[in-house]
Amino acid sequence: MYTEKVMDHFMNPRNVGEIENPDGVGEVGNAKCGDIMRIYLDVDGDIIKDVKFKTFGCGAAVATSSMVTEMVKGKTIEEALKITNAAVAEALDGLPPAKMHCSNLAADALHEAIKDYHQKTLKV
Amino acid sequence: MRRVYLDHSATTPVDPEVAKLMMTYYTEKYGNPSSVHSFGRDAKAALENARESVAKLLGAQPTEITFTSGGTEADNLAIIGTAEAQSKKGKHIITSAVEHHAVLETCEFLEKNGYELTIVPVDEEGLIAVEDVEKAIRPDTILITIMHANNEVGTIQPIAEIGKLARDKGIVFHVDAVQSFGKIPIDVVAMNVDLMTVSSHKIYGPKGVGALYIRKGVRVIPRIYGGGQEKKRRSGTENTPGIIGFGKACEIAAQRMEEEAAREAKLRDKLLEGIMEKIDYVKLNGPQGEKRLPGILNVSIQFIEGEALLLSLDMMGIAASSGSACTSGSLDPSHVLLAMGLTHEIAHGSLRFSFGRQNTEEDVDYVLEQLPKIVERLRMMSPLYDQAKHSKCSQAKAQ
Amino acid sequence: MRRVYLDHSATTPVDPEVAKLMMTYYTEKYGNPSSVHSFGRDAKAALENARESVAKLLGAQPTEITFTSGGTEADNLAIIGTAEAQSKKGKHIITSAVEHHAVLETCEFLEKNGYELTIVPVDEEGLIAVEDVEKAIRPDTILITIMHANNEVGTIQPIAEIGKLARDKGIVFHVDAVQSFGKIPIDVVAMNVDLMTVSSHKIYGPKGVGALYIRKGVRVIPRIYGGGQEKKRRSGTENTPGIIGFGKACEIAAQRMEEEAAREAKLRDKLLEGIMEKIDYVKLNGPQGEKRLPGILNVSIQFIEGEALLLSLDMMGIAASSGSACTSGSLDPSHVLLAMGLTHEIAHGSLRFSFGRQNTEEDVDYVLEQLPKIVERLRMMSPLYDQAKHSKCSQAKAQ
Ligand SMILES: Cc1ncc(COP(=O)(O)O)c(C=O)c1O
Ligand SMILES: Cc1ncc(COP(=O)(O)O)c(C=O)c1O
Ligand code: FES
Ligand code: FES
Repeated sequence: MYTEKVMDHFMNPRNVGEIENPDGVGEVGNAKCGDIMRIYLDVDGDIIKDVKFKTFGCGAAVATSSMVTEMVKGKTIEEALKITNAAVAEALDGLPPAKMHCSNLAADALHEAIKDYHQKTLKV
Repeated sequence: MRRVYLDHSATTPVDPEVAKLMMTYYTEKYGNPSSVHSFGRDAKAALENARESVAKLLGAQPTEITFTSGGTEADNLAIIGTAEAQSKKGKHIITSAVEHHAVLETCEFLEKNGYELTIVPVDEEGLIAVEDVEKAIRPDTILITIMHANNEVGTIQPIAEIGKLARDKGIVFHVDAVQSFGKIPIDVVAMNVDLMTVSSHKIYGPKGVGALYIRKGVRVIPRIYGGGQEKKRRSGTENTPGIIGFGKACEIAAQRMEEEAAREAKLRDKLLEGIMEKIDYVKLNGPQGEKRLPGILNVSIQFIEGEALLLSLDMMGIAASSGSACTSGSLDPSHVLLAMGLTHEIAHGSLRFSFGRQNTEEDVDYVLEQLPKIVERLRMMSPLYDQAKHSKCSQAKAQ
Repeated sequence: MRRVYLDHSATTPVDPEVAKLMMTYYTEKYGNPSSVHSFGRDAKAALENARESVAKLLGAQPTEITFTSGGTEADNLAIIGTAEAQSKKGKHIITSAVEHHAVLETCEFLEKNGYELTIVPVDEEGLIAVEDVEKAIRPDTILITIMHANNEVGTIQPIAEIGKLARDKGIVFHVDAVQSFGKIPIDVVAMNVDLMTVSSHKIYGPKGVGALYIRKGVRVIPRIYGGGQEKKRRSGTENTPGIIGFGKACEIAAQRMEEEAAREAKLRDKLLEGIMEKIDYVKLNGPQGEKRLPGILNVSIQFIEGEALLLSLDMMGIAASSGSACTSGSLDPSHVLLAMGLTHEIAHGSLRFSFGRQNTEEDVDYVLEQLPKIVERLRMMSPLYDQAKHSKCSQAKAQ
């Protein structure tokens, strides 16, 4: 059902946890299956220095969360914004058709976190 | 790695004795039971023998048994077949909120085709109230279809009472007994049942075989036309090896039922106690004690999602199942758990362990060793667990 | 006593390799393909593998294959499922006089429910004329259902031509290929087929398994509702061991088809020649040469009745079948033989020998040794034979 990469990211997820006083937090709930994902960003200049996640969801949701954090770490905000759902799924060597919406969860949470970061920085 | 199969409500392995018997009918006694020659006659005799074994375990007569390709087909035959036979009398059907999809989807198909449906609710243990069924009855009610035992939580329904009600009012009563058949005693006569669905692969028989008990005199319009097999009730070359295997599985189940039920109930209780002791935020789904099947345990492990649990258990060789939406490919978690009043989140974290003949105390010990570690790991990742812990702490502080 | 099974058109033994593979899935890899855990995934992978094997032997895509409980169910799904899907467009269905009961009875069921039926005739060899099908087409024709090869006489119909006709007119075309599948080449694309029925137990796979090819884009209303298996086209826990066995049987058939067809055709011709030589008043039913299946021989042995022949052959260990009314339990002899213009008497004395992989030249020799003795004995009892002999004598004298 799942690729080896999905199972690897599910069993050994990267960047699980929280960041104290994050520069940006994004939380999305998946209307479809009622799951929740939260992403924390630590931004330095324009670079995402650290990123953490917490997810309540299926194997694909955990794996996509883990993958998305790995993909954005060290990237600029601009680069991170370009990450699409499809790119996350692809990086995991694909997801079962019924699970494609889980990859939306991860990319959406990231984009929410960046939005939050922009709002916070604007206020400063 | 140890492999522990705890998903017997989904399907069971075929009993070795059953498999051996089937082999003979696949490769040696392979005749078509409709054939005149000895190959055909041998197959026919064994087929009728199997019919007797199935009938016996139901308290029925062999002529009242129609073989089908499984529980799902039997449910469809019972429900659509009755609806079509009785459509002149009325078009109202009563069922419950916790039926298997084979019943619910079939009822909904009829609803789309001009029939009316009343779905009676269940309480928080998954139990149907006889009064609710009574209240739902209308002059144009033609069928009541209620399951014997639920496949997700194991709740056993008051079938005999509902049956009495139906019989008194002259309404056809169908019971999906796929989960209870061969596990707890059944007597179609004492239970006032008109139609009863059973399936082979839940009782160590082969997949792709089931049967519908059709009480003598009850009319059901066939769904499959052709050579007129099964007294024209279900055409198609009989799956003789499968049916013969099913018959054998019934014989074995009859012998072992009582002892095995007690044994599985003990394993189940041990697992439940262990889980309650080792893991916090756990909820038992379904009733305790007599009103449930011996072999099914359903718990909700809060703040984590069922598929993630299943995958992690699977990595440790443990096979279980879940009512989470994420495992079903549908949008909602288990309709059974929702009908019992669980929230989406709690239903999501449900786990079903269903026991079978090969399970041992060691299996339970192994699960109790692995599961807490898995739960801990997944809860670490869960945004919900944090919140709960924090609110708990603050509650504690507030006291 | 020697046992010679010559009834492979009724059913075949399961190939030992197929049986062995199935055993693994009955007792070890017994998971439910819908389950998330490894038991389930193993079953699912093997199931999809089998789907590929079936598709390949049809020239189809795996996604176009829906597994059923057999040929009969597949025929029902194709015919009723199309009728219901197309009922807004029209209610006229075309079929032939020599279809299997699984098609004819299903069409007649629809006829009783408001559909109209045109049954095209066959010639004395059992062959349908494409022009007759063309003439039968009306603006409200929604389905043409014609078999590929006949199960009683082996006649192969001009499927590709009829398919072209149907495709040009936008009419759904269903083909019952239960007898030809795995025996002679099939290509659903080249044959312009929309729906095709196949069955496992005719090609050394297990009973209780079949499939319907549903061309991409063709809509068929399901007949069995439930868990949504088979892309919602056919619910019910999949008969995985059976389906996997079917897949294996397809692989083996693909390998052996060409050689086996030639071998069986030779045995068949040897038997026919021997019968013609040793027994008088015999009539071959069906065409000679290319237009028939390699493995089927149907002859009418005049002045005697089929069941009596079968029983006598059976006493000598030979298993065959007959189109006699006495064997079918119905009042009329084979509708196929009658449609080919045979009189009731001659149809009564029909015998079908159908060859299979285990048959040898020695089997044929044995039949040729036993059959003439049996025929002689039965004719001694027959009042009709006397008359015929006398009239022959008087004819001879008259000359
Ligand atoms: C309660 C219940 N009804 C019906 C079915 C369907 O039976 P089958 O799997 O034989 O199609 C099942 C099992 O899947 C079941 O648990
Ligand atoms: C031409 C034909 N169609 C349909 C069937 C029915 O298939 P099954 O026996 O798998 O139900 C048969 C065999 O009995 C057949 O020969
Ligand atoms: S989170 Fe529910 S399917 Fe992935
Ligand atoms: S003569 Fe007895 S059934 Fe035909």
